[in-house]
Amino acid sequence: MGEFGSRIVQNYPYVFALALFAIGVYTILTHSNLFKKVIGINIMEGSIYVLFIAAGNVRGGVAPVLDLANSDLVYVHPLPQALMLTGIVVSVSVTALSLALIMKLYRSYGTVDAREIARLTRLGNEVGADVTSGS
Amino acid sequence: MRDFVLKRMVALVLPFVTMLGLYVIFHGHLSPGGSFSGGIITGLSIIAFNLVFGTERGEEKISERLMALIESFGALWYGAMGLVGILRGASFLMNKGAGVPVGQPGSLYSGGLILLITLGVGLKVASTMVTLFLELMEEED
Amino acid sequence: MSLVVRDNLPVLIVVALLSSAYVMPLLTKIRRFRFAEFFAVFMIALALSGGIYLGQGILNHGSFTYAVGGWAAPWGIELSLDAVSGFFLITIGLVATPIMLYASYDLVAEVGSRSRAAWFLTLFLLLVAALCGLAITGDIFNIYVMVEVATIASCAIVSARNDSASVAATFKYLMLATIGSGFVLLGIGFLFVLTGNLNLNYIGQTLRLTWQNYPTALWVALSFFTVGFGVKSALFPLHVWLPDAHSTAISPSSAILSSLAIKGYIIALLKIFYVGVGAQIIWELPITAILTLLGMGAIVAGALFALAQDELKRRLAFSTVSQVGYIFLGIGLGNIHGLTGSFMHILSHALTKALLFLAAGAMIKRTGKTRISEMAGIGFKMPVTLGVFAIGSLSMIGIPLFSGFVSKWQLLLGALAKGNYLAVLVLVAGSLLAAAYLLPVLRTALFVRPTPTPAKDEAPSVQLVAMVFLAALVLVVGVFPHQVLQLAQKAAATLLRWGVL
Amino acid sequence: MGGIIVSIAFVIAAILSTALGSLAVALLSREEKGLRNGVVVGSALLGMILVWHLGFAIPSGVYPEISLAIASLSLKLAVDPLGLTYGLIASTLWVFASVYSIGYLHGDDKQKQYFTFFLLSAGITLGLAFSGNLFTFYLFYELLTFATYPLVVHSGTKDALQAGTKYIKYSLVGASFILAGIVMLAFGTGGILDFASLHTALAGLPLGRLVVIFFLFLLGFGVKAAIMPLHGWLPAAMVAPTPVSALLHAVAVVNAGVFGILRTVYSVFGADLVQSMGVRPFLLLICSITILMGSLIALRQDVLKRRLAYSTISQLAYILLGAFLLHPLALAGAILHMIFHSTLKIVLFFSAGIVAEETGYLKVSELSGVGRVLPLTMGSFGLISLGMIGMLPLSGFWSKYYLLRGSLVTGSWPLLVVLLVSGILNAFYFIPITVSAFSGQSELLPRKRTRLVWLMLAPTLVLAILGVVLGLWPGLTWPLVHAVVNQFFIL
Repeated sequence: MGEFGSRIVQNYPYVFALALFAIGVYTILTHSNLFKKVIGINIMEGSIYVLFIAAGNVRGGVAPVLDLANSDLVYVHPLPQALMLTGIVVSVSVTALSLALIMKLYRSYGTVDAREIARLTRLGNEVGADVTSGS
Repeated sequence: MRDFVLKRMVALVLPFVTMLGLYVIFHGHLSPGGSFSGGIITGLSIIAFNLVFGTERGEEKISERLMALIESFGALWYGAMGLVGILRGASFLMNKGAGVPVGQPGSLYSGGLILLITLGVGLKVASTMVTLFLELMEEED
Repeated sequence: MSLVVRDNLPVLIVVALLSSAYVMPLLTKIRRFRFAEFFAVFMIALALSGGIYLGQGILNHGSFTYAVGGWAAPWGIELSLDAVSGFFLITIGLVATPIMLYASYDLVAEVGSRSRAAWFLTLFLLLVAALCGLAITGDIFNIYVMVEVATIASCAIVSARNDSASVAATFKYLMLATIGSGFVLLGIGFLFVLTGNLNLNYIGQTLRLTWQNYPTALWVALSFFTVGFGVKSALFPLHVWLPDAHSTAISPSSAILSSLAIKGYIIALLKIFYVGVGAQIIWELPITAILTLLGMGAIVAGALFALAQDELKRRLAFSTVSQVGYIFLGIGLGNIHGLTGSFMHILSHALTKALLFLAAGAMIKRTGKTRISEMAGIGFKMPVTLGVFAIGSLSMIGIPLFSGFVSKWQLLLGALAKGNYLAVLVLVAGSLLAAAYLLPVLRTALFVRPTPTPAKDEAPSVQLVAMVFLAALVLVVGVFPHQVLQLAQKAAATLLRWGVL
Repeated sequence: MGGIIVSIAFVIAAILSTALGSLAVALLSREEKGLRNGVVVGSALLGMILVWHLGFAIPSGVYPEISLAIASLSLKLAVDPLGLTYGLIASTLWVFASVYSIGYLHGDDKQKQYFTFFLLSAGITLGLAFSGNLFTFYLFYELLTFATYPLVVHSGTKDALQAGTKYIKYSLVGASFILAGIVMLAFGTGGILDFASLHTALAGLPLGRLVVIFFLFLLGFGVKAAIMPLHGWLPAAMVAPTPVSALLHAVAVVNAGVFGILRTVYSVFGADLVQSMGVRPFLLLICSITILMGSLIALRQDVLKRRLAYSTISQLAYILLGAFLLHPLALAGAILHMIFHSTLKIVLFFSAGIVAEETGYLKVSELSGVGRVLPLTMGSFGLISLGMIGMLPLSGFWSKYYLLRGSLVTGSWPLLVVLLVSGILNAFYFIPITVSAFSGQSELLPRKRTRLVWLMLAPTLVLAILGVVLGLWPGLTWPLVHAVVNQFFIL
């Protein structure tokens, strides 16, 4: 247990990232408010940024911008940062797309509650079935 | 929006914000930031204009059609820059190896095609942000 | 010049597709829309014939790599053109072109407006480009980017018509797919932390030497990939988004999503598992057993769900859940026959399901009826459409001479080689269940005759050409599978590193 | 007969003539009836001539074959005596059935669909007959199900669709057993599925697995051969038009199942191996049960076609009994019974169809006096049913004679009882029909000749005469039977 505990402490950014990830997924899956789901997505994506950035970190390192004057600087690993920039772009696109979808949903259903929308969709299906079988 | 202070403030600040955005884009290969951050800042300046002065006046300044044009252009520009390498007999997106002059490290013109690529991407990001914003605004009508 | 094109073909295919995707909004503004449709079909056909040519080349001359930007492997993004890429490129080429052709007919009326139609074309091209990218890339982060492009494009393509049901389905899809992406990215993060590499081959080399130091971390990473790609490729029980999304989308969207999009994620999974981690390590971990179990569960559960549906497109959507189970079963079996079977099923299911969705779309469009119980006598109205639907059904069931049999046979051999008799049983039961959920459609449409007999009213000829082309391919692959099977075997051998180690 | 050219091209031509005929019918417009009828009879006739040509070459002992690679499996067509027997029966009776169908379906508005699949089934049946390996066999066996389904549900009524569904269910489940068996076999032999080389390839496999494979095949083919617990689809399928019942459910489809079992026992495993597996008593028991139960249930059927269906179930089990006795004499009996039963049963169905069409009567209890109105029809029915029972100068006698001898030689004397009891039961359910048809009182109106009745009557009579001729000169079939027995037993 002691060894396990010390490993947890050593790797606290990763533990933190995974906890955050779990919170994000939990938010997406359990909240029926569509906006909260989108927030959940951003929390989840954020946790992954933490993971990557922590992985690329070097204690005492500086931002990876080449400084020709000072050659003995220690830089942090630039690759994870570049990757996470892409990750941010992706997450922005996903957020934008989901917001656009939420607006459309709100216009057609008048609510941003996932359960309510599911109920209305089911209702629509049943009404649709009645109409078609009647015709 | 009839808020006088807001309008004046934005009118005052916006040129500088746009300028900052372009600066960040152009110095992407030299300092933190780059096409994405710069593009976002540039795009946000246009969005702020639209927010404060209304989409009609925004449309007058930069039409949505122009935005779409810039958006497509940005993406195609990137592709075209990539093809430079191929056309010079090297591989896709090849830069120095394809014989593109790279300039002095540390100066504005360094890194060969990277500046041009960054410019394209910056334009693309800015216009995409604006287009997204306009799309979302339209849905409300 | 031709030499330049040939040397850079892998990247040119993707660039051509991406560029035409972005040209699309411009084209629709300055020309007649017909021109944009034609251009999209042309570009897809051109790029994908390039892909097929590439696949042929790999079959004949072996694999090669392509360093983007001239940066060699561990630093730059490397495109790895092996038999796996070749196989999937050929699959995309054979399937996406007819779907695009089908979609090009009367697209504006189908999705509602010109601007939506332009969006549809853009997204379609983006999706195909991303799938091609997935096929050729050898870099794990590049895989993530392509997966994301494909995910966002396929989400948006679901709501192409912008009706409330499809938007609701899209949202559900987007949420779950994003969770999937999160898991995938987390898995990539783990692999990156473990190996310090993003190139699949280098990850593989590093892991082979060091994986015993941290088996748990590797195991967790693989679970993340399984869950992430499992959500995206609708592996039972993570399939909940698929039936809504695939049944509410317009038919060409359903066709490309069901036939190709989910296969792209499976290819990514295969690459990460077998190229990135390696067969030897995979076999040591319980992951293959789990995939086998999930695959078998998917085959049976998907088919049972499909049986319960009366709506034709929903039934086909659940059928996809079941058929994806075959592919995962093959991956789980993990031997040469199983993997060959998985590859063959990727191709065969792509052809077949595209065909079925397109034919179902044509039926629904012509008659306005979405439920199987209402479809009495459609066969008299649209004999050709129902004919190709019958070909698709027989292939899905796995009757010899149709493409579905080739993959089923390989999977059966794989199951026997593994001594897994339960899998044999499930495979056989799966085709019976497929018969149970597909044949009633044919029975109602072809043999129940309404009075008066409906007049002939066939689907438009462009769409018929697309469907007949796919049906012919199903038959060609079924009757002369030699070449394709050889490529599939090559792809499987590549994954198992036969001849490399 | 040295001058006869024997080539696999004849087989391909026979299959193609019917398959292309089917395509031609599908492409012809609905209205061109004359041309369509010509194509139907013409292509069936061409197929028959081509197969007969091969049949005459049997004494030469030359058996051509051809292979085509497919799916890492080879598609192989080959001629051998057993396949020829089935091919000859099917192709010959197909011609008669096609003539009968034209008369029977006169005025039906779905003739085009019917004849398309009718000819397609003929091609597939010939493919089945000349399959050179298990995979090809399975392929045609599976296709046969799908090609005959539209014929079963021809009328499109609810009953027909239900019967069709039942047929498909039984057949597909059966076929999946076969597929499982084939895969296990292929896996064990490293992909060898040729009938010619399977014996040797099987030698090294553990006996337990062989028994499993054998039973998988038995279950699979047993469905179409209507072995007793698997027979449920056959009586239900009697809702089909009579020529379909006659041809498919007395000849082509059910014989396909029997043929499959003959192939399993003799071509795949070989008599010695089956003997050493020790499953023979069980197989004989099942066949005996099927024979007796079939006859008993037939007794209780009032609907004529259903009675004939149960009779078919019982008679098919005779053939299987002959096959499972694993003795040359019994095999000769089985082959003879396959030939005779097909010829006789199709006449019975044809007659029942004419009665049903001309008078509207479907039940045995309604038939009294019908013989006076339809003397030729009921006359051939009566005569042929005597043959079915096994009366001496008629054909059925000879096959049963060989079956009896076979069972006595192998010491399975209880089978003697089974065969005799079944013969008596046959008499009980066949003779009263004829008797009441000719003796009973008739309240029939003069029949209306709306249909082309002569097109139905002519094939019936010709086949009835053929049945009698075969009974009087059973030696006509001897070259064929001899060749089959020689193929599997070294005498």
